[in-house]
Amino acid sequence: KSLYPSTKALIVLLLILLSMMSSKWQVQLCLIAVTMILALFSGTLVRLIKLFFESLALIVVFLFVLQVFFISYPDSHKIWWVIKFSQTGLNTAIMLASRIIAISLPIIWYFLVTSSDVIIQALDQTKLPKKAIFVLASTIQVVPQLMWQSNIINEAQQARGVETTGSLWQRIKTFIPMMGPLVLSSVEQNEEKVLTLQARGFSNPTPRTTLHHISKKKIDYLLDIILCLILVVFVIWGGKFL
Amino acid sequence: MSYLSLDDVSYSYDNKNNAVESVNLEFELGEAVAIIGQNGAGKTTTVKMMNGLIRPDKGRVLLDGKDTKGISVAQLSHHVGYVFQNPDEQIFQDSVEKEIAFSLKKQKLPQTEITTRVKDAARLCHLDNKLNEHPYNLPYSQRKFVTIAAIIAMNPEVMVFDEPTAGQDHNSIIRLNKIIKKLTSMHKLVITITHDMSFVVNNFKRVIVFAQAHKQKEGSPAEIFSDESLLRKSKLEPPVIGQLAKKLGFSNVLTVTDLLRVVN
Amino acid sequence: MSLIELQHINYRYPLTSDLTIKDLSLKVEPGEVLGVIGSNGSGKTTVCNIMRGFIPAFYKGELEGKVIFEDKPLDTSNLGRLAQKIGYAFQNPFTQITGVKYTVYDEIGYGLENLSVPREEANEKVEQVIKLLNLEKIRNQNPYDLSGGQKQMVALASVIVLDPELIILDEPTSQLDPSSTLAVYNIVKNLKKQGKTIIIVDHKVDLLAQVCDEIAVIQDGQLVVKGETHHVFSDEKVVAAGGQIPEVSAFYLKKYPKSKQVPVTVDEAYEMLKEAKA
Amino acid sequence: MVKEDDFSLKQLVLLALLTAINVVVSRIFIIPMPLTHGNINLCDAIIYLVALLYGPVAGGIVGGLSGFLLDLLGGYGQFMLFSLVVHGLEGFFVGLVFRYWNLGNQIVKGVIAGVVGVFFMVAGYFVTNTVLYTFAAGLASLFTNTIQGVVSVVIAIVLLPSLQHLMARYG
Repeated sequence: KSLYPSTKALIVLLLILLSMMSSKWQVQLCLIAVTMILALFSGTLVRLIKLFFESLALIVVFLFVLQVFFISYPDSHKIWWVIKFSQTGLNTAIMLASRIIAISLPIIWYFLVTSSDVIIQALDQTKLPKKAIFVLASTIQVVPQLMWQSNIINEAQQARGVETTGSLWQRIKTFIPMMGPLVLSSVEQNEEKVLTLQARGFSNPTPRTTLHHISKKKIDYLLDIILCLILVVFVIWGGKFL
Repeated sequence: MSYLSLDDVSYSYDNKNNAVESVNLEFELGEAVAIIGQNGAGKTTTVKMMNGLIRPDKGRVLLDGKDTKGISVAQLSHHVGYVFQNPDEQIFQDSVEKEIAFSLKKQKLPQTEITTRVKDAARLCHLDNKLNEHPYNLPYSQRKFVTIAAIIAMNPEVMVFDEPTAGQDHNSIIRLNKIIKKLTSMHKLVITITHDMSFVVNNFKRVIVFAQAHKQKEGSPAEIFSDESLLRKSKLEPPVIGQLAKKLGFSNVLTVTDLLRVVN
Repeated sequence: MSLIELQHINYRYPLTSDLTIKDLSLKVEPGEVLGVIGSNGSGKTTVCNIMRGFIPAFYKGELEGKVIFEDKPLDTSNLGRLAQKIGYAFQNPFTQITGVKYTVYDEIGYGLENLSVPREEANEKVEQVIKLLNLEKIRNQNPYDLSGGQKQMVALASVIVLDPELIILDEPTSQLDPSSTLAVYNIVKNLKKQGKTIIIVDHKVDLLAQVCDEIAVIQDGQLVVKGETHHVFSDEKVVAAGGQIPEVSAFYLKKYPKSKQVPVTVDEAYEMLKEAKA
Repeated sequence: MVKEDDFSLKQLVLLALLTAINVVVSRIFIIPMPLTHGNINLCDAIIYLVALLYGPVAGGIVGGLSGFLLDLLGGYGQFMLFSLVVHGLEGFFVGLVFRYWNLGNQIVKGVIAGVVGVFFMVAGYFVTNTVLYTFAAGLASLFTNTIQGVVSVVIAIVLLPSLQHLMARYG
């Protein structure tokens, strides 16, 4: 958990690449297991599984059922009406489901163990242009802010007689009264936001300093090298194992 | 039976700490009532129950003798108007006139009716020469009057203003004062949340004090601002003239005119 | 010698026909606390923007006249660099959160980072300001999760930490409740003790009068009157210009019309009334 | 890429804001679509609008970033990086065609730019789905994404004039 963000990102990247290169479900299972172990060590296993079920499980099940029972393969035999079963389908489905899980779990894990402020902090220390970092950081922060604001707008418009629940058409009609104030007031406040940044010296030409510094430890560098090596090894000889 | 009553209402946002606890309130048409208290005392939560934006966890809100439970906010809005603190959270039309007329058009009122209502509301809020302006071309304080006019045009029996004095200059506060007088003379019920104590003593005969999720006391400004322990508990200060009068040895004197009278 | 001086300023916003500021001249001495009052739309904010260089560097339009800061014409070529010299806080607490930092502590330090202050020194300064403004309790919170009053305090802290010569506060309390308002004014008093030059625009004259050495009244883009606080509020021109005067001053004037000097606080009023009787 | 001074601070803050608005709007307003067994969101419509109004670079940045963040927040982590590229290219090319290809009146230009955008989006997700899942999944996505794209272009073209009006006011 205390690893440097980019090192963790490298782990995730490696897991994903391996998963994409491989066409064996056993490999995918191994990768899933590795992620689980990582999560276990960082104390996030329970939340990882919970998040997985909240977001992805449904899609995985849907795809699985679709592959096994609905899509036609040469070896399909009919069970009932459009429902059919096929071994090829089952194999594909296992492959597909395990791959989706193997790819998405590391990503969920990454964002569980790395808070966005640390990512921004790490980006801040790189030589990336500060404007790019600004856009990213401020977008991430503004989203919840706008969500909250849209709730208030929702209330304000209900208070003047706009029905915000009900049929589809009813809800489409609320689009303009909802989005109008959100966009207008944001744009209106934009100027003051710019001036605030100027008042904090944003466009000062001398190079920025940073308040904190998170540094890469030896283990980070070591892991970086090992991970790169593993990657190279698999890219060159991987075909045989995967 | 009073027109609007809150019958032992409680509400909590997080199921732990009540934002409003066991509040009883009765209001009559033709009244102007001020609600004061620090931020977080439960003022806004209470008034939001009046138009259904918040439904009490416990207790009932009765409007004209009927329980408002199950009536949508949009329907209630014809009877209880609510002006939010920040005008930018509701303005979206490209002219003041359209903005004020928006709710009326939704009600499908005849065009002539809409035109007169918009004109009357705009005149009351001193916006009659601004009807064709883009709302965002007006300063913040005037945008606030646009939202007030929009609610007045809907002609509800009850009107709730959430901090209408914030960011307003001297003349705008005098204008607000006139609007409130006019509305009460039209037999409306006006409920105002405010932090401006001299605004309170100059315009309201009935004041309700909130602190720590409870209604602490209600009464005339004199009753409220002479209650030392209440003021301490709810972290309120009497208006400066009240402070001066007390120093000079006069109690229950809160406005410049009153102080002049007793001093002379 | 003045710290900042406006000389015969005329200004017109883009796409408008009328001048927003008309032949306005104004001097602020070092260490002075100046209150600016006037009705909404009178041009108070525009004057502040001109002093900070936002006009003409950010808002275009036609600007005539001179802005002299520290005996030199104000250099508006880089608004960021100017942040070390002139601090500025706005009315709306919501727009003053930069949105790039995740804690109050980092938010306050953002300006220092931009101005290339070395790490140790920057951290020290942030600590000092947090202590000064009593923000210990919220230092690790996300600035967006704060109340309006707290946000405004953080905005003030972010300005104060840069230690500018001149601090401009444009209606800093208009969206705040009474206790947050008092907190802001206590900070101003503190800064005044440290000898900072401060310009405050506000409608709350009762509080403004307590901290300001001088008051300027602006109407329709013109300076109506500027002078020592106790004198200004005895001037009929103030009320005529739509300016509000402190309630105790209003009372005193009604009781003793034609006074040349009026009380602005309850204590002063009490003393002066006693004297007048005796 | 973008030179430092190509973007004023004002435009920069605006870009961040537009991206955030896109994410919020796309998450709040989801139009259920019976034909596709799924939803249509407004993400692409807003990307088109930004690209039409502010040009290719803005379109690319807002597109890529909002695609990325939407997948992240929606729990589609596996799509995240693909969306960054696909929506980024989509926004970039819509802006490019609209701004630099002289095709006559605004609506015609808008439609053609939109079609180019839809092409990039549909093709992009075809590749994405094929790589991530199977060729069949890729094929299946063609249909739903085309509907999503076409609806988005229509919405964008309809809203364009009033937003241009708005933009003229704020610059």
